[in-house]
Amino acid sequence: MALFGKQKTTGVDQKAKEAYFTASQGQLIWARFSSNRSAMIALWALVIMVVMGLLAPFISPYDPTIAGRDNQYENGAPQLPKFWDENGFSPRPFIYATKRTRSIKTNFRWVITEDRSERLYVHMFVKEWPYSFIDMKVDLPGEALDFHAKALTFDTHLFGVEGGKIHLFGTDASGKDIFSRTLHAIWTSLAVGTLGVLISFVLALIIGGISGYFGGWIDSALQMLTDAIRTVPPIPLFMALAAFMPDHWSSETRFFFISIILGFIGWPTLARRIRTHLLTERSQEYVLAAQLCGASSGHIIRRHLLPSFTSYIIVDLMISFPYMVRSETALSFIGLGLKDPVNSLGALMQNVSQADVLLNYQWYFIPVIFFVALVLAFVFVGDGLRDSADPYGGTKK
Amino acid sequence: MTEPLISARDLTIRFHTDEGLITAVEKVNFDIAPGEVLGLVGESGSGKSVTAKALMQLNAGNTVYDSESRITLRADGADVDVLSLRRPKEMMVIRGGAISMIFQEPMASFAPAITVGDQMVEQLMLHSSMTKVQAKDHSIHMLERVGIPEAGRRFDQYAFEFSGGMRQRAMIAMALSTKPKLLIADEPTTALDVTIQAQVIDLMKELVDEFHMAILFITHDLGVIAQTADNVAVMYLGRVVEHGPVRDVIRNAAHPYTQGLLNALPNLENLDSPLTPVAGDIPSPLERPSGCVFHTRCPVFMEGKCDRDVPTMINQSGDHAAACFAVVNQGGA
Amino acid sequence: MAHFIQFTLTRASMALITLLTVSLIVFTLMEMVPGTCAERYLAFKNTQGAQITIDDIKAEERRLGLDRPFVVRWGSWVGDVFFKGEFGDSCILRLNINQLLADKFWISLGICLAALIFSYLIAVPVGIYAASSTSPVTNNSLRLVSYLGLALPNFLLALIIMLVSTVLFGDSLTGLFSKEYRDAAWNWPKFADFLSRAWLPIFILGWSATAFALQTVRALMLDEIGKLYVTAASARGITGSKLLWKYPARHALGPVINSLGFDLNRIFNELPIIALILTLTESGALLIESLARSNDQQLAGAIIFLLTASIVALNFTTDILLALIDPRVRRGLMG
Amino acid sequence: MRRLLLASVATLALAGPAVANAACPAVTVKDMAGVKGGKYPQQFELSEFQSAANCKLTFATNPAIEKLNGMIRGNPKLPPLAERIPAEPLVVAPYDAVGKYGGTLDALSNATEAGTSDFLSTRHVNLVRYSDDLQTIVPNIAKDWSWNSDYTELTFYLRKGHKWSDGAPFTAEDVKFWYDNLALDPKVIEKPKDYVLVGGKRMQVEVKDPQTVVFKLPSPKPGLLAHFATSFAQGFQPKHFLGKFHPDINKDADKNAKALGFENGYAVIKAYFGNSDWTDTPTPQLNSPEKVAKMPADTMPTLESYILTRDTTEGRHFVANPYFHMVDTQGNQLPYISEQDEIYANDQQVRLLKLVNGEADYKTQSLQLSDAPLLLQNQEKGKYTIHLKPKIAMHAISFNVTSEDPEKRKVFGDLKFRKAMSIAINRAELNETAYFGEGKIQQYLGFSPAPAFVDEKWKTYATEFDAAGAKKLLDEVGLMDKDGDGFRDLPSGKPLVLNLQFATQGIAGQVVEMVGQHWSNVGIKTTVKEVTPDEYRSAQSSNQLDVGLWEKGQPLGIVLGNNELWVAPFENYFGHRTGMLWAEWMDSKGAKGAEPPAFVKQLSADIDAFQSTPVGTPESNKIGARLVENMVSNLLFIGTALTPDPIYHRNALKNFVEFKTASYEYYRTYPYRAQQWFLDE
Repeated sequence: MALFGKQKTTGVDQKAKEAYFTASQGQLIWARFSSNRSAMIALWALVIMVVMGLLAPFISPYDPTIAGRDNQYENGAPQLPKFWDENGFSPRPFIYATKRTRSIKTNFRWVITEDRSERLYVHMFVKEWPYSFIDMKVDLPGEALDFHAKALTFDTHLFGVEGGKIHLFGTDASGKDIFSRTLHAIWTSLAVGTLGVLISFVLALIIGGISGYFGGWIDSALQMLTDAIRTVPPIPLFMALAAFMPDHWSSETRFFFISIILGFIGWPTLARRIRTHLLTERSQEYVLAAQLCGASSGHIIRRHLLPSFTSYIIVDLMISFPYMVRSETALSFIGLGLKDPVNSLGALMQNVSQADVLLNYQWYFIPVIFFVALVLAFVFVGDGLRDSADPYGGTKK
Repeated sequence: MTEPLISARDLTIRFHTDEGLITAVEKVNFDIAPGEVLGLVGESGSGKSVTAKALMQLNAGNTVYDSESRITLRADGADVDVLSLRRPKEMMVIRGGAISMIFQEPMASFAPAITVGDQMVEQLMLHSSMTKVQAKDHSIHMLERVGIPEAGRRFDQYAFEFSGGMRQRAMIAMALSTKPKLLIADEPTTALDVTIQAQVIDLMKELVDEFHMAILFITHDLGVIAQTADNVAVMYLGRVVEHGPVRDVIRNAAHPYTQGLLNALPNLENLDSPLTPVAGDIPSPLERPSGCVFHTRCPVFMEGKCDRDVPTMINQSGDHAAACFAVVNQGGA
Repeated sequence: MAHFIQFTLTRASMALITLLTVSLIVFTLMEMVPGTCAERYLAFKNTQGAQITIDDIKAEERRLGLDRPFVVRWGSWVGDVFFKGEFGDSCILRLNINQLLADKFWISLGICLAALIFSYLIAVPVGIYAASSTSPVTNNSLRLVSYLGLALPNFLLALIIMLVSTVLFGDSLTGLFSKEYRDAAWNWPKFADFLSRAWLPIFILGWSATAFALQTVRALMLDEIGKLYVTAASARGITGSKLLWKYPARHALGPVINSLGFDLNRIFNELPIIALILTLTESGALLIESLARSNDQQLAGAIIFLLTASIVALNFTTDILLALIDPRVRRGLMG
Repeated sequence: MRRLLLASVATLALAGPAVANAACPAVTVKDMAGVKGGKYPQQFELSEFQSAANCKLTFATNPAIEKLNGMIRGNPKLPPLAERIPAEPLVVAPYDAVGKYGGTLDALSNATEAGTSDFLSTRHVNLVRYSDDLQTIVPNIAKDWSWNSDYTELTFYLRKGHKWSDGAPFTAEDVKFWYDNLALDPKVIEKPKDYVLVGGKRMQVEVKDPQTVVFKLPSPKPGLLAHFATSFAQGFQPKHFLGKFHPDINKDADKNAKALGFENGYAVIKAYFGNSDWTDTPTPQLNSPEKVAKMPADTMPTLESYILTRDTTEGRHFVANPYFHMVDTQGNQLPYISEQDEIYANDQQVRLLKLVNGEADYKTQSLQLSDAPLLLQNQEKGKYTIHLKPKIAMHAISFNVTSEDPEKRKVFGDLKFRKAMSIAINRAELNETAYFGEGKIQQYLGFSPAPAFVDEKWKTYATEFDAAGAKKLLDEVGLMDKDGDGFRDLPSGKPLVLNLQFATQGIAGQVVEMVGQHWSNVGIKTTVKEVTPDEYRSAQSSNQLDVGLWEKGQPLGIVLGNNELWVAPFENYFGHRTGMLWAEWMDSKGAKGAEPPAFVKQLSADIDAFQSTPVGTPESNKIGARLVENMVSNLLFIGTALTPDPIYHRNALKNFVEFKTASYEYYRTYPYRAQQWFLDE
């Protein structure tokens, strides 16, 4: 349908029609998308961050948990490797060894001084803490679902320094490496978001679809439900559900659970929109036509109605993603979501919200930059997609 | 012959797209005299709608008209260079003033949440000095004129409360209410079922006589043309390959493409049946054939000629002309 | 017209039922929160010294009637709320909730509505412009700004603004009133004083809400502008802002209005966090307070219920409005 | 601005008295001006002072006192100063200088009844108090006291002409009223608190004459005096006021109550007095706003240095008590500072910012060592000073020795396990990272600071870091890694996961995180989870906690009057408890719960004995040593280190002496006499 609209009215050469017939909608969307600069930049940013998250354990030099703390460099500033200093040039980047002192005079803060005479050289592919790419542990109540898969265990890391530790983004109060934490956090937050979005999307499609297509009392009933759920603000909902989480749950399981909850909270908005849209669409001729041709309801919803606002769903999904991540951070902030020692962007941002950090340890903010980038990336990719999938995208260049 | 109401000269239209600059219409020429019905025929994708829209500058923002393209409208004795119009005010002439347009999907061309009457009145007040009341009366009159029962009540209804045929009638009523000199009908009947089609076509015929106005009738259906048009222009891949009085063109079509279309004419019992056009596929807009655009599908394709040179219009008889080298040969024989 | 009245009535009754369902959900939530009112109540009665055994808590539960079956307690709660408008006493503060909330809730609602209006004041024009404009630069920059509202977690924003002003002006911008007006009765100076501080939460909440609103408006506009009737309209000579506002804009409005109530909910959902940071003494802060810290079920329940009630009310209104501006929806709803 | 203005008014006013009192020297703690100290340090009885300084003290009052009295709703017009202060006022020596009147003390609390005690203590009074050496008990409301030989009779002598804040005379009847009609009336306080009982039995309160009241104890309890010196519970309440509504005092009580719109007299008493002895419970302004207008006063009369005039959910406001019983050595009636204003901010970060801005005059509660750097850093900018003073309580860890899970109960109950966990903790590292190296590593002793009778060896018992030793012990306990995941499992093979639930109010997250890590290092799997104090407490109350993580520790002075640290579950609802089922067993005389081991019974026997033995005697020391030995050697509570906490005061706040401790136990500022603080902008 959307596609048809395109040939009818865009300026695209009528002859292009054939191309459109031969090309899949996917290709078309991509063709448009790739020519939208802001969206492409966003997409690249996104890809890079996803990869960073994916390879987090490999890229991050140290264990992001307390186990990997650097007890000689707490609240330490970021260390940038350099190639030369007054003592000359070195092909291999290096940082300096540090000394530190603390007393009441320094307000109990470690005062860290670089020992410029002693260089620590950066090495690639060093052996450090072991990690597994697949380390899935689920222990829900009841033994049935419990399982623990562990595979692809390595202990090689992208880089490190000899005779010391390097902290590109500095360290926090317990000496945890913020760089490593950030990478892992990105992954956690991405995962939470994705899970949440998927769940809410499926729910929304089913419920919104049925409600909007059949209308009448089915609609009223379902509306009652969605409305009721939507009118309850998620925070208390979360609060209560969070209370269900048994103590012994591993942080992985807990996070899994939280993303599910996020999903369940997220669906109604989308569902209601779909429904409204269907209510208007279903009164259109072509639906009647299809019905007369004896097409099944499901078929009509799938083939005729949903496509009529694919772009709408796309943008909704893309919008809801950052909202998932965002609710996660918000909840973590008020202490209901994930928190230390779990590494989620939310948990990291919680640390930022301290007067002391704002005044003295600004590098705690680095994860925030990533968060902002992540959200913006998603929103712009989302808009880009909707423009591309949109019949009129063509005229907006 | 009388002075043409509107005439297109060397009309060439291209579009900026993600796939690059695409040529939609190339060196198209035609005239429409007042009261004349010109049929513009061609498969979907032949560029007929784009051509028509050009007359009202309705093509989207990424459209480029070649510098030598000219569209001249003779409204009230004065010549208007349509393509040079820029400011909305000036456009009024070609948009709803001297020219009106009706579209393929009557449903979609009414704003869903505004009553039909409201939209008619709005247009009238825009293009005439009528008061709201006059505009309303006139609109209702027009609705009656196109044969809509209880026009008074219908006036306050929404498009979705009309039946398919009634919508198209209403559309026509709205288009004609401003007494345009030229009515562009873009496949006005394809969306309708057989009986309605007939009625609508008859209605339009009547109106042409009554209002003495010209129609640019766009369709892929030579059958419909046969019933309605005085002259016809056959388009293929953005070029007019043959034009002339309907009779001549249909009786002895010169261009192989036209012939192909005629052979594919649907039987009159079922005007809805899909066209089974000339063998082969229309090439992608990206690889526009060199020479004669039709040569890739032409039964009488001549290696080394048709794919090199662009054939010019060659007069057959009277106003009947076709652009094909083969035609020359026949004529020669 | 009769149609319309009937439709209004159906919606009204639906709203009521929704409200009832909500009250059940809310009440259940309050039940799920760990610990019971009895424990908190005891905790405060024995502010120091005496030890509390599990038996004491049991006894207190009996006293508060917490041992009655769930449905019964819900029933009595709902009964009081619906018929008496009485929310009972707060577990922790041991104060009458109606009294405690008093104008606090209205302040919160006011702030949220203000934020909502703020967000659409920006989102609608910008969204429509963004949808119809052809200049990618203005388009992108406009969007970037409004999306920043979404990307900067608003609690962080609040904290930073607060800190900056603390460092630069020595005023932490916190609180709803300055000291002298804190306990004064409402009057113009107090209101002015209130505004001089309330702008911050309104701005922060509004900004982050804008992003969402903008995306909705923009998406809808693009969908509508695409429709044939717009081309048809311009073919009739309708141009410029008239074309934009009367045709696509008006039709895009439907879903926007439709979701107002829930935008409000989204905003309110973020209010508590802001309130917490800016120490706004309104119901949002109380909500977090009672949920995350003191687990004051009674109080939290009351606030959530009030909030949901106002959202249901808004939804009801928007539904009517929607039906008014979009006949198709009306027909769809009337069946 | 407002403060400045008032201050200047005050200086003008001071000119008067300064001349009039030229007779008496301005004795201060810093400079006694040749006057030798009296019976008790830093304060005199009037006669005592006048003879010591041989001068006649003439009295002066706050020039704004009429205005202030006007702010107290329902308070009658003020009689002349002579009729307001007792015939026998308490003469106190200011620390540095005779102050000047005026100003408002700005305070910062979390919320009503939350984080308020440090401010509450600045106006608190009781029969006696600890002097700032935290050793000597000195008179306050009571002029003096005396014990009988066997500590079964405690007599208090009150001040002639002492008046409540509404001008009504304060007499021995008010003490008896508090004990008989409030503390022991189940309709007011459901269950009598431990401190009003002696060995579980009630006392008798006898009124000898209006200025003499005797507590008759069923058995010796020397600690009773210490209780009155440290407890928030004031041993007197206004009978003339509350009595009107108490059915046992006034048969028209309920009638009076109904007239005010209450269902009965007790309801009115609840509205004014609350359900406990806690002294800043919501007043009628908050708890019955619709009725308050008709009630005789917004709050009940008090003997404290300030009286409440406004109570909202945003904050409270107080004005000086025109009838307060203290004067300085120049005869100026205390307190110097005219008003107090308290605002609530529940977010720690916000409070910190406000303090950095110098928006409060004094704060110590809920300031933690981890806040010290920020506070210290901004001292000059914020014009305030930070003192770091040792806390009494230390971060302590306990295991649920009566866990619902029998296997865990067995493991946790095993002393070897507890010892292993104690030596598995690297306290040095903890100190370096979490305590800025400011902590003093020590085992949990029960007494804090450690009295002389504590054997040195216990102070460091099982505190040295020894991972190997810990592993060895754990092996002996039978905790082995059965499933090869690198962590030890229960003997049955079930995995053992210690879920460390903590609330930042009780212990610092960083500490928990590190302890958890240390334990993982010896093969005990841990997960860390922050919860709200309420979640923590209800989990604890329902015996669901595996590991207790909260502060713990009390000074000798408190232990003498309060046994809770030594009797299962070893503290109250708000404290750090373990052995819930033992407690149940002992409460129910063995009917319910689980029977505790011998040493627990021994502890509770000893604490009763200890409390009934005069402190300092060899007998008492012997019992004390035994208490410590039993407590420490069984490691029911694992200590970490004694750490300091910050104390904040604005530099403009004068006569502010450095506290000895940063802790609640001696009731915050009570020993340091906040009445003689004054503001010098």
